[in-house]
Order: sequence, then C-alpha cells, then structure tokens
Amino acid sequence: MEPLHPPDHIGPATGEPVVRLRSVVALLGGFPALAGADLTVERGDVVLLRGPNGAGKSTVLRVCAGLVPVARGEASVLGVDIVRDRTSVRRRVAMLGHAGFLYDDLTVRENVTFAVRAAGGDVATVAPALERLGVAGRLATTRVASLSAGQRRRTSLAALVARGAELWLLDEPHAGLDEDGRDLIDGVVRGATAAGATVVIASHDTDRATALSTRVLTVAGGMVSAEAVRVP
Amino acid sequence: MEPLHPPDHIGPATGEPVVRLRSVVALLGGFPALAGADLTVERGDVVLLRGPNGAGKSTVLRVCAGLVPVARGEASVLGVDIVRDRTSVRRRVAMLGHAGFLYDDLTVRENVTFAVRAAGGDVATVAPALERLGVAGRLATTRVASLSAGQRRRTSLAALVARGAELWLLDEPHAGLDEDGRDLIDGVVRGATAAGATVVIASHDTDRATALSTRVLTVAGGMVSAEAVRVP
Amino acid sequence: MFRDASLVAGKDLRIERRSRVTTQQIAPFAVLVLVLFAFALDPDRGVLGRASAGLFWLAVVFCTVLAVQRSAAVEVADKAGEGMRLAGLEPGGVFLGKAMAVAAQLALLEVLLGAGVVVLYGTHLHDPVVLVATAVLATVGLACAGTAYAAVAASLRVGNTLLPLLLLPVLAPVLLAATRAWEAGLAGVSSDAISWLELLAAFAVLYVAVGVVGYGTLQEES
Amino acid sequence: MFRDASLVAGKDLRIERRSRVTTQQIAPFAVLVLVLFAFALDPDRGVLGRASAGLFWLAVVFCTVLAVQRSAAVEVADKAGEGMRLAGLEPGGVFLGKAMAVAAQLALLEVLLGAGVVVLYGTHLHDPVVLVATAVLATVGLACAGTAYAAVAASLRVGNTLLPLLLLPVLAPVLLAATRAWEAGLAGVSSDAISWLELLAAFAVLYVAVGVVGYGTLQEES
Amino acid sequence: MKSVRVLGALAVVTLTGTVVLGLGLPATYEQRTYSRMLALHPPLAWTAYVAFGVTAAASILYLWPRTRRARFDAVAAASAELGVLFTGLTLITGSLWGRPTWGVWWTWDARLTTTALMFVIYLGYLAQRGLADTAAARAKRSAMIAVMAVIVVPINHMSVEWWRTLHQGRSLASLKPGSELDGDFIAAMLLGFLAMTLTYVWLLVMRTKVIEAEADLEEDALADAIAARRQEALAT
Ligand code: HEM
Ligand SMILES: Nc1ncnc2c1ncn2[C@@H]1O[C@H](COP(=O)(O)OP(=O)(O)OP(=O)(O)O)[C@@H](O)[C@H]1O
Ligand SMILES: Nc1ncnc2c1ncn2[C@@H]1O[C@H](COP(=O)(O)OP(=O)(O)OP(=O)(O)O)[C@@H](O)[C@H]1O
Ligand SMILES: [Mg+2]
Ligand SMILES: [Mg+2]
Repeated sequence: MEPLHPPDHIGPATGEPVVRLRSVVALLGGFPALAGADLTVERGDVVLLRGPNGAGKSTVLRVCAGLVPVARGEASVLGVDIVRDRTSVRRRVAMLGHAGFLYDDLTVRENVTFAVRAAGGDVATVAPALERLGVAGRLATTRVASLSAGQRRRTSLAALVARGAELWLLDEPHAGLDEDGRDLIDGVVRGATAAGATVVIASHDTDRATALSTRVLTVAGGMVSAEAVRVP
Repeated sequence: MEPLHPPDHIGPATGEPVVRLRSVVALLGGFPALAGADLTVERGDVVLLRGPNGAGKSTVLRVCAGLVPVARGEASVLGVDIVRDRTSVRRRVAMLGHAGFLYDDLTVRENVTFAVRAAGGDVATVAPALERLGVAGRLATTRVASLSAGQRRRTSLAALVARGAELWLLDEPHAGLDEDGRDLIDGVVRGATAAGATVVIASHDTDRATALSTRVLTVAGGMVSAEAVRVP
Repeated sequence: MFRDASLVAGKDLRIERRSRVTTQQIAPFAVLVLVLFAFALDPDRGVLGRASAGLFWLAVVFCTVLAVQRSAAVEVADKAGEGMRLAGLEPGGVFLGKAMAVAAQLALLEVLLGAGVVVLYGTHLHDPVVLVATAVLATVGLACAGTAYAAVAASLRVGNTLLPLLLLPVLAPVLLAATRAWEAGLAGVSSDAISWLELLAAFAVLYVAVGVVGYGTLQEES
Repeated sequence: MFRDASLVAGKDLRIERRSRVTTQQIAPFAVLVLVLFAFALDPDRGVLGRASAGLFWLAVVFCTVLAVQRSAAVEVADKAGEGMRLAGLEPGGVFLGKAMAVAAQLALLEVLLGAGVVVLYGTHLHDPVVLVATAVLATVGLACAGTAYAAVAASLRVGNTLLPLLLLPVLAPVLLAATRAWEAGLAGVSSDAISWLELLAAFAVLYVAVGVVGYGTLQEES
Repeated sequence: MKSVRVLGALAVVTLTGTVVLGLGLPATYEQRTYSRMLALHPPLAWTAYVAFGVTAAASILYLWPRTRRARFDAVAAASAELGVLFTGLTLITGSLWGRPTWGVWWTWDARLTTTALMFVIYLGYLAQRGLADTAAARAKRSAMIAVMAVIVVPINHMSVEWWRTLHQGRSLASLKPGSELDGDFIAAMLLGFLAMTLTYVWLLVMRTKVIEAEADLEEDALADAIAARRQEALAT
C-alpha cells in the first residue's frame, strides 16, 4: 500500500527522535529491500512493525542496527548519522535477529558472558539474566548446539537483557517461545521502556505485540506507512 | 504433570493407528529428550502437541520421521516398526522441522524441484505449489540464501505440498509466517486431512493450532499426556 | 539407485557452479601448493623434476580434502542432508552422487595441476595413456574414500577438521600407488606401472563398494 | 583495542579447547603431512635432509589453512560474527584476537612438527635462536594473512570477487623467507639468516597493519 | 573366569619361554646379539595384524543386523586398542633393531612407513571412538571405519614385495627347508608368536569385560537421567 504521509506527523514529536529514516533505500544483493522508507521513533516509544513476509521489516531493523548500509536517503539513530558512520552506534543498540548470534561449542553461560563483555557490560548481570530467562541450572552449562529452538532463543535474549541498551530492535521476539516465554518478552520490553529505552519490534504475533506497543506501523513493499495510533 | 493414562484410550480407536509410541525413550547426545513417551494417532487425526520449551515436542516429531533412533520402548509409524527400520517409512512422511532442509546456493524453484524429484514425486506439481505458497515469480529464481525468514519457511512448505505424504509432521509451522501465510498452513492441513492424510503439529501459536486440531496433547519432561478431546 | 546418484550429482555440481568455491578457492589453492613446493624445494630443478609425480599427487590429495569438506558442509547447512534422508533417497545413490560430483571437480583440478607441473617443474608428460589411466582410477578412489569419510566426519560435531585425520591415512596408499604409477609413466617404463594400476583399481573398487554399502549407516548416525 | 583482542582470542581458544580440534585433529594431521611428504619424495634421505626446512614450513602452511578455515567457520554459524559487530567490538581488535588464537595453535603445531622433523627426517636443530626467531615472525605473518584471507573468503559468498587468487599467494613469500632462514640456521650460518629475518619481520608488520586497518572493511562487506 | 586365569598362566609361561629361548639365540656374525630381536619383533608385528583383523571381523559381525550384539563392538574396541599397543611395540623394537643394523633409528622404507601408517590409522579410529555420542551411533560408525581401515594390514604385509626395501622379506611365507633362517631362530620366532597371541587373547578378554562394565555403568546413569527428565514435567 502507499504510505499516507511520514509517520512522524503522528507520533508525539518530543525533541530529537531516536530513529529517523527519510526515504531510505537499502540494497540487498542489488535488490531494493527498502525502497524509500520513512520512519521516526521518539524516545520511549514501543513501535510495532507488521506486514507481509518479505516486506522489509527485518531490513528496517538491520539498517537501524547499522548492519545494512543505506544506499540513498537520510538516516540517523540515537543522534548518529548512520549513512556516514554505521559502526559507532552499534554498542548502544541491542538487536535480536532471526539468527541468535550464538557459538554452538560454548555453553549458555559462556555465550552470554562473552556477549556482555564484548559489549563492555558488567559480568555481574549475567547470572540474573540467565535466571530470568529460565536458562539457568542444567541449561547454563549445556552446549548451545544441544538446546531446543526455544531455549536457543531464550539464550540470545538473556545476552541482550544482560547487556542492556538505549534502543532495542527485536525481530520476531515471540517466535518459538512458549506462553511464559512470551510473557517474559513483554516483561523485558516494559522493563526497557521503564528504564527510558526505546523499542522497535517486528512481529507476526500481532495481538500480543499490539497490546505491547504504543504505535503500530505497517511495512510493505520496502516502505513504512502509519496505520494506527494507540494512546498508552 | 504426570501422564494420566495413554492417550489412545481417548482418541477414536479405528483400526491400526498411524503413529503408535509405547514408553519410548530417545537420547540426544546422552540426554533423554524423550523419557517414556506414549502417543497414538489414528488415521485422519490432526493432533496438536503443545508444551514448554525443551519439553520434547520436536523430538517426538523427529522420532516419528525416523530421524532419531528409539533407545527403548516400542514405536511404529504407518504400520512400520521404526525401532527396527526407521528409513523405509520416510518417503511416506512429510516433515517440516525448525530447519528448512534448503540449499542456500540454489534458487527456490531448484530447491523445490530437487526435493520433489528426490522423493520420487512428479515435477509437474512444483509450479502450482510455488504459486500456492506465494513464492512464484521473482522469488522462484532467487537464491534461497537471500530470502526473508518467512519466504524461506514458505519455500520449505512448498516442497512438502508439492511432494505430498500420508503423514504430515509440522514443527511450529506458523512461526515466522504472516497472517495469510498462517491461513495457508490451515488450508494445507485441511487439504491433507481431506485427502485422507494424518497430521501432527507442534506449535506455540495455540489459538490457531487448537482451532485446527482434533486433539490437543501436552508434552512435558519428555512425556506426552492427554489433555483435551475436541470433536471436529 | 543410479537415478538418485545422477540427481544428487547434478545438484552438487549446480551448487558448485553457483558458489564458485572450486574455481575461486580450491583451484587457486591447488596452484599455490605447486608454487609453494617449488619455493620449498630450492629451485634446483633436479629435485623438482624427480619429485614432480609425488608433488602432483600430494597437491591432488590436499585438494581432495578441501573439496570433500565443502561437499559435506553443503549438506550440514540448514540440515539439507537430513532433508535428503527424509526424501527417502537411497543412501548408496546419495554416496555415488556426491562422490561423482567430487570426482568431477578433482578431474578439473588435475588438468589444472597437470598444466602447472609442466609449466613450473618443466615435466614432460610422457606416456599419456598411463598417466590418464592412473588419474582416472586414483580420482575414483580418492573421491569415494573422501565422500565416505566426510559422512563420518559430518556425524561428529567437530566435523571438518576431523576429516583429514581419518581421511589422509586411507588416501595415503592411493597417493603412493598413483605416484609410483606416474613415475613409471613419466620414466616411460609403462610396464612397471601395470601393477600399480592394478592396485589403484583394487582401491577404487573397494572404496566404491564400501561406500555404497556402508554410506547408509554412516549417514544415519549423523 | 587490545582488550577486545584478548577477549576474542580467549573466546576462540576456549572454543578450540571445547571441540579439541587442534589437539585431536589438526595435530595428527600435521604429523601425517610430514609422513606423506616423506612418501612423496622417495625414501632418498638426501632430498628429505636438504628439504626438511621447506617441508616443515609447507606443513605449517597447510595447518594454517585448516586452522584458519575452522576459525572462520566458527563465526559464520548462526551469524556469530555479526553478533560481534553488533557488540561494537573494534574490527582491529577482532582481527588481532582471531589472529592471536590462530597463532597460538600454530605455535603448538610448530613445536610438534619440529619434533617430527627431528625424529622422522633426522634433522639437527642447530642454532635454536635463529629457528625460534624465524618461527615467531613467520607465525605472526601466516596467522595474520590467513585470518584476513578467511574474512575475504567469507565475504565471497555474497560478492564473487577474485580476491583469493590475489590473497592466497601472500603466504608464499613468508614460506620462502622462513624456509631460507631455517636453512641458514640449520646450516649454522646464522649471518645469512639475518636478511631473511628482516624480510619476515617486514611481512609480519605489514600483514598486522593491513589486517588491523582493513579487517573492518572486509568484515562489513560480508 | 577360571579359563581366563588359565589363559593368563599360559601366556606368562610362553612369554618366559620366549625370553629364555630368545636370549639363548646365538649371536650371528653380521648382527651380533641383536639377532635375538627376532624372537620379539616379528611376533609383535604379526600379533598386531591379528588384533586389527579381529577388530574388522567383530565390526562386520556388528554391522550384520542378524548378528548385531553390543559385545562385538566392545571386542572391536578392545582389540583395536591392543593392536595399537602391539604396533607401537613393533615400531619401538624395530627402530631399536634398526639403529645397529641399518645405522639409523628410522628411514623411509616402505615397510616402516606402512607400519607407521597403520599406527596412525588406528589412532584415528580410537580418537573418533573417544568423541561423545550415543552408544549405537558410535558403534556403527566405528565398525564402518574399522572395515575400511583394515586394508592397511595386507598393504603392510605385501609392502616388502611391492617396494624395493631394506626390510626383511616375507621369509616365513617363502619358507622352505634349508632357507637362510636356521632352525632355532624359527622356533624362537614361532614360540614368540604363540606367546604374543596368547597374551593378546588374554588382554582382549579382560579389556572387553572392562568396556562392557563401563557400558553397564552408563545404563544406570541413564536410568537416573530419565527420572530427572520426568521431574521437569512436574515442574511445569
Ligand atoms: C622401525 C622399524 C621397523 C618396523 C616398523 C618393522 C615392522 C615390521 C612388520 C610390520 C613386520 C611384519 C611383516 C609381515 O610379516 O607382514 C616385520 C617383520 C620382520 N621384521 Fe621388521 N620392522 C622394523 C625394523 C626391522 C629391522 C631393523 C629388522 C632386522 C634387520 C627387522 C626384521 C624383521 C624380520 C626378520 C621380520 C619377519 C619377516 C618375516 O619373516 O615375514 N625389522 N617388521
Ligand atoms: N540478496 C538478495 N537478492 C534479492 N532479493 C533479496 C536479497 N536479500 C533480500 N532480498 C529480498 O528483500 C526482502 C528482505 O526483506 P526482509 O527480510 O526485511 O523481510 P521481512 O519483512 O523481515 O520478512 P519476514 O516477515 O519473512 O521476516 C525480501 O523480499 C527478500 O526476498
Ligand atoms: N545433545 C544434547 N545434550 C543435552 N541435552 C540435549 C541435547 N539435545 C537436546 N537436548 C535437550 O533435549 C530437549 C530437546 O527437546 P526438543 O527440541 O524436542 O524441545 P521442544 O519441545 O521442541 O522445545 P521448543 O519448543 O523450544 O522447540 C531440550 O531440553 C534440550 O535441552
Ligand atoms: Mg524478517
Ligand atoms: Mg522444537
């Protein structure tokens, strides 16, 4: 569908936005996964990106994380112009992708510890995070290779929770998790916003995610369009 | 929870069951992922396996597909004793795992065609399957490596739809799919049962899956226990 | 079985064409190996000349390891190999198919290496009949042994790097026989080559047989 | 940057310890390579004796290829490498860390291979100072060039460049210099070794520099 | 159990016999006292062959569905361990013998190299046995490898014919009255072979028992693991 008008006219414009994309074009192997995407996310927002498969949701998140270069348009995240420099912003962003960024041969604890130390975080936060995501005990010392799908997902999340960030980018956080796992996600998101962070979620589990979010946007054909505003 | 009594006492017992597990123990790297699982699935059933992460749902499906050897207990699928011979049943079973069984370097069409020909199916069924799962056109000639998460999933499904089977084992089929993708799954399942096939689904998307299924079983601690019977 | 074999072989070769690993990584490696040999054994042509048969086959063996590692890695990613098992392909067919694909790549590399040996070491390829016969038999042996062992290695977490340990000792006899046969061929005394060719043929038959029969087992335990 | 480096190196070494690849698989492979060389070059000790320096370093180079392949594969699976980038680790640090881990494993293998050369080829390790100095410099060079090469090979999946063709041969000069330096050392004429050591030092510095500066770019392309 | 002890006794007796007879061997002109190695070295090598042969046979029996027993896997493993042991001893005695006779500890003679190869191959076999895996998986995989690996034995045996070599030819195979090896050398060699074989069988039996005992321990551990796993259900 056509974008009605840039979403920022809708969202509450308080100060410098956390994410600001202006007609961004992003190429993946020559294909324009983003074809002029506009997106503005204010501090404290919980934005849900929904849309059909292949619409460009993951790409939007990956652009915001500085993983995918911006081919055209303007883009700034946390005040950094990611068109010029897309690396320096990464340490301040926590991203959960379709992949889990885990090392099969390391145990759950070792993986989370490495992630935290790599991000310059405090190792003391690891144990509580494992506890919270239910991968403590036997699992903490199990090689990630031998975890179940959901347990893997929980491990990746534990790493993010332990390191924390100013901007959270969650790509289908609910996928593969059981009921209380999904409740956990909701808790994590609420906790993050309470701590003044901003969250962008891409999800197909719309009911849950919508309940969670302050704004719902639809991604389609590599463009983002405002759909509904929900007053928290 | 403890298993009340083997679920087959509940389901309609019409002739030789399609799946019959008796106190099955399955080991993954020495760990008893299944610790005495009992399961009986009658022809035409649509059974939903639910349960917490790491409960053993995927392992049940993988045992039924003859991928995981049965360490103890009795197990037969489609009348074949899979404790003795777990290979001969495979061609009659269609399994969708957490992994998609796809070759990154081949295009969508090439992958589906290979899968169909490998299963001894008719190549004429490929094009309609791609059409039906919305991976025809541009995507059909795209390398799978460059698909989005949902498009990958759809490709794996297309392969199954194209080859067909007597027993369908779907591990979280709804995960990563958008709304109409999930409707597609429901359509596929209904189609399969209409054609006299049997379906076992492991899913966390309980609402949808429950609506779809004739019986809901709960997996926990490597055991399966009857929970509810729904008359279709 | 042969239907399955050709199916799998076609698939593997297509993947190689797509990813260009052979042409862009293994082939340069092969040439590099020859160059390195030339460096390592000081440019005193005497040594190089005499050793060229051995060096050629040594290079081929190292390429085999790489090619076979790649051929196994393809099946590991996204559990594609599991997919083939689920499709009910005959293990023997899968084995033959993958072995054929590897053999095809090796043949290509051998042509390249042969040219390299001529250019770099100034070897004269006397008695092409013997050389080609050797190459064919040795390639079959290497490809089959490699593929079989790749299945073993794949069934272990540490997959790729265990392969050389398991693989090379079994390849060594082939390497030896091939080397001696080529030396005979290059020296123009084809008669000496016969017994080596027989040995190579024996290896080839053995590995094909073992692979076709045993691949199912190896595969299942992965 | 060095903090990141040590962190990454520690992580890689732990993974290696876990999967016991180096100790259980690459090490036997290394010894095997020596055996195969001996096979390929007739049982004429003359050649082996003279070539032992070259063969030693060739074996090291082959181990480098394996070690580096493994080191890269670890980052490809589950996009772990992307995770490191997301954590905001300095590319230079990551490069150094991975190179250090590879170097550590190579050092271990060189000790083993050294012993092997003594036992199998009957080489006498004259002038240990030169030999060790050479080993250290060459190891740094190989590890860095290899790590960089791995990054390129990884990014190759996306963009089909011919970089490996250009990059692989950078190992050749190192091999040559190291061989000559060792030959000098073994022959006891350390004076000849100096110039080669200087060359090796130059390579080491160059590759470290190139790696630290360029790794970011290579990484981002993948 | 008793039979095992008898076996052990026999092994000890024959071994001592070999030593006595071996030391009793006359010092030949060109070899001086080293010729006494003859009572030790070849028998060791042949016993290694036997061990690897047994491993292959047991492996085949395991692979054949009708005769599949966990015991055959245990036998294969135990025999391979012993084979590696005897091969190692062959290498050692060989190079001890080589030093005075050939003037070197080691040379790239075909026989020597193929023996070393045999050693490495079965080290590899044992290495992959060490890797964590389910018992059945390990057993089948190992059996496959054993069957493929055993070809190195005939290669090693024939190597002296196939490659011109320093090493002794297959003198026993080509043994005829009045051949260069004289009577009591042969006697010593044969007694040595008998002794080594008895020792091998004795060790094999005991080692197999140990391996099976370990397997039983694993069984008990599994029972506990299953109980623990079932507890997870109550937790939810
Ligand atoms: C490390 C060095 C050596 C190794 C690895 C080695 C290995 C072997 C092997 C594997 C066999 C069994 C041959 C067969 O029947 O297939 C053997 C037999 C024999 N070896 Fe050695 N050997 C070594 C050194 C020597 C030396 C130095 C001598 C004496 C000069 C020697 C004398 C013999 C003799 C006489 C036999 C019995 C041959 C027969 O009657 O068939 N070996 N050795
Ligand atoms: N290398 C490539 N070549 C061609 N097309 C590509 C390439 N990489 C990505 N694409 C396309 O770009 C789009 C990527 O979209 P993205 O992964 O963001 O989808 P998504 O909204 O996350 O979908 P899903 O809900 O399935 O995750 C897909 O349509 C995909 O087909
Ligand atoms: N090699 C191994 N070593 C130890 N434990 C293992 C190993 N492999 C699997 N497991 C355990 O066995 C269980 C596997 O269960 P399974 O994958 O069937 O879970 P699931 O019900 O599919 O969970 P999910 O909903 O997360 O997919 C998990 O608890 C996992 O931790
Ligand atoms: Mg996505
Ligand atoms: Mg699962």
